[in-house]
Amino acid sequence: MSDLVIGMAGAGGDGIIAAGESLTVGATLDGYHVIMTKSFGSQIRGGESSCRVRVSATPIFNQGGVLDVAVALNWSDFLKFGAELPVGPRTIVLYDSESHLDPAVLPVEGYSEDRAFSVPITEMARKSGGGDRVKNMVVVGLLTGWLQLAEGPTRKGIRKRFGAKDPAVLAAAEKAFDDGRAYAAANPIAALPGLGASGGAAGTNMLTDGNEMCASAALFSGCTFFGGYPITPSTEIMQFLSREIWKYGGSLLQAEDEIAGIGAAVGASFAGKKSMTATSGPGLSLKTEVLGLASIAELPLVVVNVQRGGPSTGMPTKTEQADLYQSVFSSHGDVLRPVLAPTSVADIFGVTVHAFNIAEEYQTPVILLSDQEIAQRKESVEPFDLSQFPIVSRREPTAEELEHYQRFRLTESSISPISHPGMAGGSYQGAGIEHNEAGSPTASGVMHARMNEKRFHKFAPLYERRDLFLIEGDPQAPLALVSWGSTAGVCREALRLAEDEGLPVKLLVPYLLYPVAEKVYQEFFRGVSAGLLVEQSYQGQLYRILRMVLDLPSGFESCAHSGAIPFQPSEVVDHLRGQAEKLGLLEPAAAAAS
Amino acid sequence: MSDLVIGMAGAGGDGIIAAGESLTVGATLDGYHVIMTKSFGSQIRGGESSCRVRVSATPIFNQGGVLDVAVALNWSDFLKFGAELPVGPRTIVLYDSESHLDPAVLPVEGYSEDRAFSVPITEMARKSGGGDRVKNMVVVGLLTGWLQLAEGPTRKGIRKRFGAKDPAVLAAAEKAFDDGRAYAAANPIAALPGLGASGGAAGTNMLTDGNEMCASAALFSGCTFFGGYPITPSTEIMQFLSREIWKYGGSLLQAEDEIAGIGAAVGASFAGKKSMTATSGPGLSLKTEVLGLASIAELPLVVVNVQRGGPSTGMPTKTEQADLYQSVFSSHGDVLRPVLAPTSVADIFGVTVHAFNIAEEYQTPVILLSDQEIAQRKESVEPFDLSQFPIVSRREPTAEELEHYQRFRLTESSISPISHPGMAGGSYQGAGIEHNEAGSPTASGVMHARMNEKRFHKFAPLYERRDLFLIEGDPQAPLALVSWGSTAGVCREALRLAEDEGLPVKLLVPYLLYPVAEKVYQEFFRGVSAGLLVEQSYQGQLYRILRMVLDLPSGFESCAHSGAIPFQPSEVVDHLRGQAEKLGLLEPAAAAAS
Amino acid sequence: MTTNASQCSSFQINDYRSDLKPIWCPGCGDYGVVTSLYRALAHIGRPPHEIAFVSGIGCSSRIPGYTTAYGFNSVHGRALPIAQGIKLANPELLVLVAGGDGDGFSIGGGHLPHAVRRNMDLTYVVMDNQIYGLTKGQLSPTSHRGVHTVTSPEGSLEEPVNPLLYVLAYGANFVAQGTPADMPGLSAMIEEAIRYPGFAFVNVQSPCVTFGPPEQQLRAHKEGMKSLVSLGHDPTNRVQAMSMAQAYGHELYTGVFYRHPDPPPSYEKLVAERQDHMKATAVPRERLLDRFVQH
Amino acid sequence: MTTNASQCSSFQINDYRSDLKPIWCPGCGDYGVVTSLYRALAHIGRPPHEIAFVSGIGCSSRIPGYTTAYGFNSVHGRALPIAQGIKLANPELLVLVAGGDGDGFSIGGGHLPHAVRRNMDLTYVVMDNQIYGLTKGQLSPTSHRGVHTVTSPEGSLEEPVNPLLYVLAYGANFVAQGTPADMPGLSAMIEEAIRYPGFAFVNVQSPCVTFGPPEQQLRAHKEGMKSLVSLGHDPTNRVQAMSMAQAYGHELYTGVFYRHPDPPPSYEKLVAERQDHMKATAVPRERLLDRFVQH
Ligand SMILES: Cc1ncc(C[n+]2csc(CCOP(=O)(O)OP(=O)(O)O)c2C)c(N)n1
Ligand SMILES: Cc1ncc(C[n+]2csc(CCOP(=O)(O)OP(=O)(O)O)c2C)c(N)n1
Ligand code: SF4
Ligand code: SF4
Ligand SMILES: [Mg+2]
Ligand SMILES: [Mg+2]
Repeated sequence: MSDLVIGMAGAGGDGIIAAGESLTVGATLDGYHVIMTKSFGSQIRGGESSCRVRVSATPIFNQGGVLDVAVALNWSDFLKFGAELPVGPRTIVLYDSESHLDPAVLPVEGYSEDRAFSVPITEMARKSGGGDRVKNMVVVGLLTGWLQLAEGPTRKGIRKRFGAKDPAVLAAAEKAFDDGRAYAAANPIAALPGLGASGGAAGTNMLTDGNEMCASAALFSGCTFFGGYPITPSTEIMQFLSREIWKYGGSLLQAEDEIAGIGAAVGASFAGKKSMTATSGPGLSLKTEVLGLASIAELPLVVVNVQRGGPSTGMPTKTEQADLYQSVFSSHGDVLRPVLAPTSVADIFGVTVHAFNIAEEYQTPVILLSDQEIAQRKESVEPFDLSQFPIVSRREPTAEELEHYQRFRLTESSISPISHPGMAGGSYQGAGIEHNEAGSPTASGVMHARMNEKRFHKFAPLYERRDLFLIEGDPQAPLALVSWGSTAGVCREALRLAEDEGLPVKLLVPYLLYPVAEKVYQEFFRGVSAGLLVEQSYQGQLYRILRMVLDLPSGFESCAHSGAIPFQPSEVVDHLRGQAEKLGLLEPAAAAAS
Repeated sequence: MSDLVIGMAGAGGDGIIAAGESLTVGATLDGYHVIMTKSFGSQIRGGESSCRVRVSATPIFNQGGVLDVAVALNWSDFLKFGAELPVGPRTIVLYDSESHLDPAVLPVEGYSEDRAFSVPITEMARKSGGGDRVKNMVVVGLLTGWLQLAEGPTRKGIRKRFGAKDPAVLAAAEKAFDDGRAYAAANPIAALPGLGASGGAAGTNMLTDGNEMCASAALFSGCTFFGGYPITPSTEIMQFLSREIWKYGGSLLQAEDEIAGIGAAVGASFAGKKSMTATSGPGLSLKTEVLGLASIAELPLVVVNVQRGGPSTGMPTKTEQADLYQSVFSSHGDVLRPVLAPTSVADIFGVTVHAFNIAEEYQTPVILLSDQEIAQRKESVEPFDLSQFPIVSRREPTAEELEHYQRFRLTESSISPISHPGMAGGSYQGAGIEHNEAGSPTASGVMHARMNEKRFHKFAPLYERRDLFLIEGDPQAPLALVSWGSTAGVCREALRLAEDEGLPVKLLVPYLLYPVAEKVYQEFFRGVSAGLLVEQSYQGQLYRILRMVLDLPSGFESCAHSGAIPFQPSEVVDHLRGQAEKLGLLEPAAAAAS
Repeated sequence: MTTNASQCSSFQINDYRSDLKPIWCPGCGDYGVVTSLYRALAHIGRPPHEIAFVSGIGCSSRIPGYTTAYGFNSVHGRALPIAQGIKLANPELLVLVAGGDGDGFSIGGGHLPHAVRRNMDLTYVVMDNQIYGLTKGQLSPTSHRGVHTVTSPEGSLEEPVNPLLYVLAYGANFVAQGTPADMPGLSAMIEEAIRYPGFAFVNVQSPCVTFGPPEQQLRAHKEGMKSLVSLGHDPTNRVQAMSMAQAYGHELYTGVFYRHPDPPPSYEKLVAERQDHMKATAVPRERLLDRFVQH
Repeated sequence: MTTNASQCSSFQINDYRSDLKPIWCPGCGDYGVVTSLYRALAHIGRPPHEIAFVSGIGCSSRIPGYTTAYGFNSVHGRALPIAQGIKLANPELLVLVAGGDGDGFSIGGGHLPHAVRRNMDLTYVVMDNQIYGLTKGQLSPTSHRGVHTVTSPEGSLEEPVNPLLYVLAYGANFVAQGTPADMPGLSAMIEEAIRYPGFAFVNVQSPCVTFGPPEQQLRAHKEGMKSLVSLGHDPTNRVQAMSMAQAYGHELYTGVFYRHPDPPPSYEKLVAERQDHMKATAVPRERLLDRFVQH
């Protein structure tokens, strides 16, 4: 076994998150690919908590599905997480002997009795001298033991975590860890054969989440202003920048609301700086009017929207992909506003840099549509070369152009050189009012038509940006998958599974969601007769948007459901197999594979 | 000639609007069909102004195109209105002799010298004793004279207008009017043969604009709360209600901003009252978040959006149809929010009543998408029977249902009986947070999926509402027109023109824009091979929305352009003719027509 | 359907307490606020279904759900506009509004002056903990200058909002401050605010035990609070009230800062007069369009 | 690129006047405001391109277009947040903000306390005409109680906003009021406000001749205005200033209500210190991700 999903749950104070993090850090240090997600009950603090840690020797792109190993510190808390910690007949179920339950009568559905083990977790913790507080370290010891993870890195992880505290605390934690390992060694579980070597270089991978990666990319892109207002699950972007941006000569304003946040960001852009705001659905709704202002005033701006469950306040801590309509179509009047989406902690860096570059190049607000899953999961990321990302800055007027400067001059590219306060000769009136080339208000329908045309036409080169798409699989395959955001990670794995079973599939992942680069899709769909657009929204929003401008292959269907519960690769493959059967694709494909 | 468009322009103080209004009132009193639109320069007051008055013996649905009669009190002001006062070779051009210009050298393009007449307007005004202030009444006299409109009704209109003022002013106005008529009688213009009898009953028609009609319909529907914030071109709705709503036990709040306006309206609806807000694009953008709240809290609400030119502040006094995307798709998360659009001052009454009924029936915000043209033009409307409009109120829980009341009970129709504060047994928690049937917060993905389903499924009956569509023309026609809002009026006339020249065309006008009632369109498009969706937005927004769910006939195209400059029926017919030619439809169709 | 407020109520505290378990952290000041509110309501004795209780978003804004009133846990910052709509739609209702310092003074701060100057008979209770609780500890508009939070790791650079002074400047006719460190005082104050005809504002220093500043915890309140009565403050003097309010953030004064001794008529009363006076001129519904006929 | 303010300027009024013809009605008070502003700027002598001038929407908000500064006629109510973004992005700029009473105290009223308490070096000029001019005569937040407008045909039921008192309560360090009825006074006041380091607020009673109330016209101003100096007002006393400000709407007091004699450092100064102090700890761009590596 080289790919395992571990899920654990416990009460507030059980430190289940700390256990997951220690394991995650250890596995990362050891060169494994790791993805960790957390989930909490509704209590603000002290309620039940859980985490999922997926560890693999090969690259992974999503949090995985049914648990391989389930750890229940107590059953009532474990069960509260329902579909987030799914147990199946092959799941190894480990639970604290304190529950005094027989493996035959566990209160969870669908498990196998012969794979359920009562483990004296609390007892060991108490014996170790650290008391109930170190139950979590016992768990870490047990797991590293049974999974045959190297001891060193995890211990290092524990020391990192507890080193700063009271030495007695650290000692107790290490003791509990050792006792857990010893127990695992003494009580091997045949069904749990260990993870096998990571194959990765130890001590070189990064470990972080999407929000911090995004904020880092903003700094890398030269962003020197952030204006925003806290909102889950985007706040860590602001929090990261509030520690860092000053160092780069930048500044940050925690504004009184989202409107002021984007207002200040627009102001900073008007003043010539690269500028950003970040929010989630409710905040994006509030920013709508000023977004429209940035479009007509042609000001560069990056707006990060970390999607959560909607509508309205919805489900702040759950992921969903249902803000695409809002991102593309909100704000009144005719507006084209590019929308980009990352698919993982690894690629959000590059996508964020693209967002800044596009904003600057086309003098436009750009929406970076992240989601809670990407934003808040911890993911191990292999180091990459930052110099692969060129940095683009807005085109300023030359001295010559400043001579008879017109801010909104109608040029061939429809992009007009942009000045900023402080630049002699470049004074102009920015406005939300329709204007002529000089920026003066107009009520002329003819000028309005011309300016609308300019504001759309300037994006023409964006439709040719093939680098904003990821294509995988056999280019000739008649089955197609399209997916975006965190769900794209599910489809990347589904593609591998499908290929393994001989299904002729290929995959398109757009980082550029809007405008729809028709040619890229047309080429991709050439020869495709069926397939799926997989996304986490009730309406299947990207599917509908593609239909607006593309004639999709007749068998290409929307595969969409509401958020919070992630898609599983196997689910996608099942659908594909069904389509392949209907089309009579199955035999020859299977033959080809054999 | 039984259908004439008159356009006039003058400086501030010339009273050109008063002239247009006197003519409009007179023609309406006399039983003609009349549409009057106004346009102003950028000065807040005292700048140039213009109006267009279309008078016809047969029903009309739009403001018309190239002027039949142009009146220029001075040329510099006339020319400022450019495309809004288009002059062609058949236009009778009347201008004040004060300009001392020879008819051969008028500063306007495309007119015919033999149809241009210098008229001593100022001279007559001064002679009449009223001075320059009554130039406008001279114009009214001239026009009623040349058009052979009955004298009585227009005089009545003048008396209505000036009766309340100083008697000397009225006397001067009447004298100027008489002098104008006398001049016309003495100097007949052969090319201007008079309008012919109205055919309509005199003294029975209404004359009003879309905003007042809409506000009246709100009162008729039982609306007792309005919360809003002034914005052009919607403010007259609030102004009308601020005079009237109290009489019906209702109340109105001019809020501090649009968010508070819709917030108060949502509160009133929560309290059990029929409630409304009205705005234009920038305001709609601000209301986005609370709109989403109303959707998830399932509260009835009518939101009028009177479209103007966008994006952002755009062109506040010009019409456009580019807020459709915003109306349909704004607010984050998965939301279905019905959108209705009137096409005229006449039908906005019924469409507003439908909006209230749908809001109440489905416990949902509804957007009534009016536009500046409909909202602010004066239109004569034949009286109609108000009893044809049934009034629907929200379904409240019965005594039995109150026993174990659950606000969001999952019923077969997905509509749950709704209580309100004051109702014993009906207490619940309204919220923007995702909730269970009782209204308590949930973070369960399963419950979220179920509630999303409920919030979409409840609209099922709406897809069957054929009464929310207007279909005209030959049901078997292979050419199709679809149009909405004020542009639909253009297409209704285009249909008649096309039929007259033997083109096989039919027309579909949706009052219900969203959700897309697929079956209605599918039936309509049966046998259609080409056609046009005509709308005033750069992107052709309804066309794209239809594509999301419908496979349109391959030759059915978007015919769209930016706002401010209205479509002309002839333009639409030209396009249709082109399509018919391509399809080889022209000969047989012409044959059939002969 | 309406029961008038009476001194001798037939309702008990439990009639106002819902079954929902609060999501609040153990020890959160908001428990004290909701308990004080139950008591105040039990004294007043309006049946729960005649109460509409509106809030925004935040830990504190969960409070309506813990009562048996009709609750509306709306969106962040919009409780006051929604409450005004409810009150105008049905003036018979007892309308309560509550939320946090962020909800009320930051994102919702633009609605406050207008709610105050309209003077509808609403009671607005803010649970002011000088922090954003629900989103886990960001700077709030009432956080002290210099404070270190997750969004001000280098220290805040701004002067805090002074809610008491602001609301007094807006012309509020009832302004008080309490703390759960003095539960009898707090519930009496909330009761008085509810009974006060017109807009009444109660700022509660409600500690956030998880993210709040140390000087802002119950123990510190117990030690430091000073009742305005004990200081000889005259609550009929708005200028003196403003001067006492200047101490916000430095001293914890509890009690009534200002109470207009002669409450002016509320907005909804004026509206009712207008409706009464105009109703005779209403055209019947079926003749609503007659006014447009030209004759 | 920056020229420091100096007593002896090499710029003339016409250097600040643009070619655009104002859309204002003949006689509108805003003409006086823009003229006073030209004068103030000419005295101060910053080159026009070093000035950023932000406004919202309204008749008054057209003002940046009539100057040669970089102007931003943004959206209704959002001038202050935009201006703050500009100032933080480039503290060298002279940043002016202007708009109407509706723009600033109604839809934009939620931004005002926060702009004040942050205390950036901005000058905010409101053209307060007690009416919505651009939209043709609706009730404004500063309209008198009882006033009849197109949206209050039966008379307004609300107490007006008191901008002077509010801004003083928010802690503004420079607060003044002027009128175009006293042009020299107005331009001196605007000049002083611009020179004042930190947030400065000037409320101008700028008559709307077309829709404004009769008591709010130049003639009435000329007759009724009283200078604060003549009344012996001490502009270093905030409490006295608040008490004088109570007369807003009844008396037209002109001049400086409050001027903090010892201006505290502006926000952008504190930011600059922080940047200076932290820049040494910046990781080079190409090593930004090193922090995430586990070793
Ligand atoms: C429009 C919007 N912006 C931001 C948020 C995120 N948010 C939720 S509660 C909150 C602030 C909470 O602070 P406060 O109002 O003081 O309440 P507390 O939790 O401290 O009681 C924020 C920023 C949101 N839900 N909606
Ligand atoms: C979001 C938004 N709401 C409303 C409007 C309409 N509007 C434009 S200006 C204005 C008020 C004007 O009053 P004020 O700010 O006092 O400026 P004045 O015209 O009196 O100078 C309004 C309501 C708008 N443009 N945008
Ligand atoms: S985080 Fe703070 S405010 Fe929120 S429940 Fe916990 S203690 Fe109370
Ligand atoms: S309407 Fe009033 S504020 Fe606007 S320009 Fe005219 S006088 Fe000035
Ligand atoms: Mg708080
Ligand atoms: Mg004004």
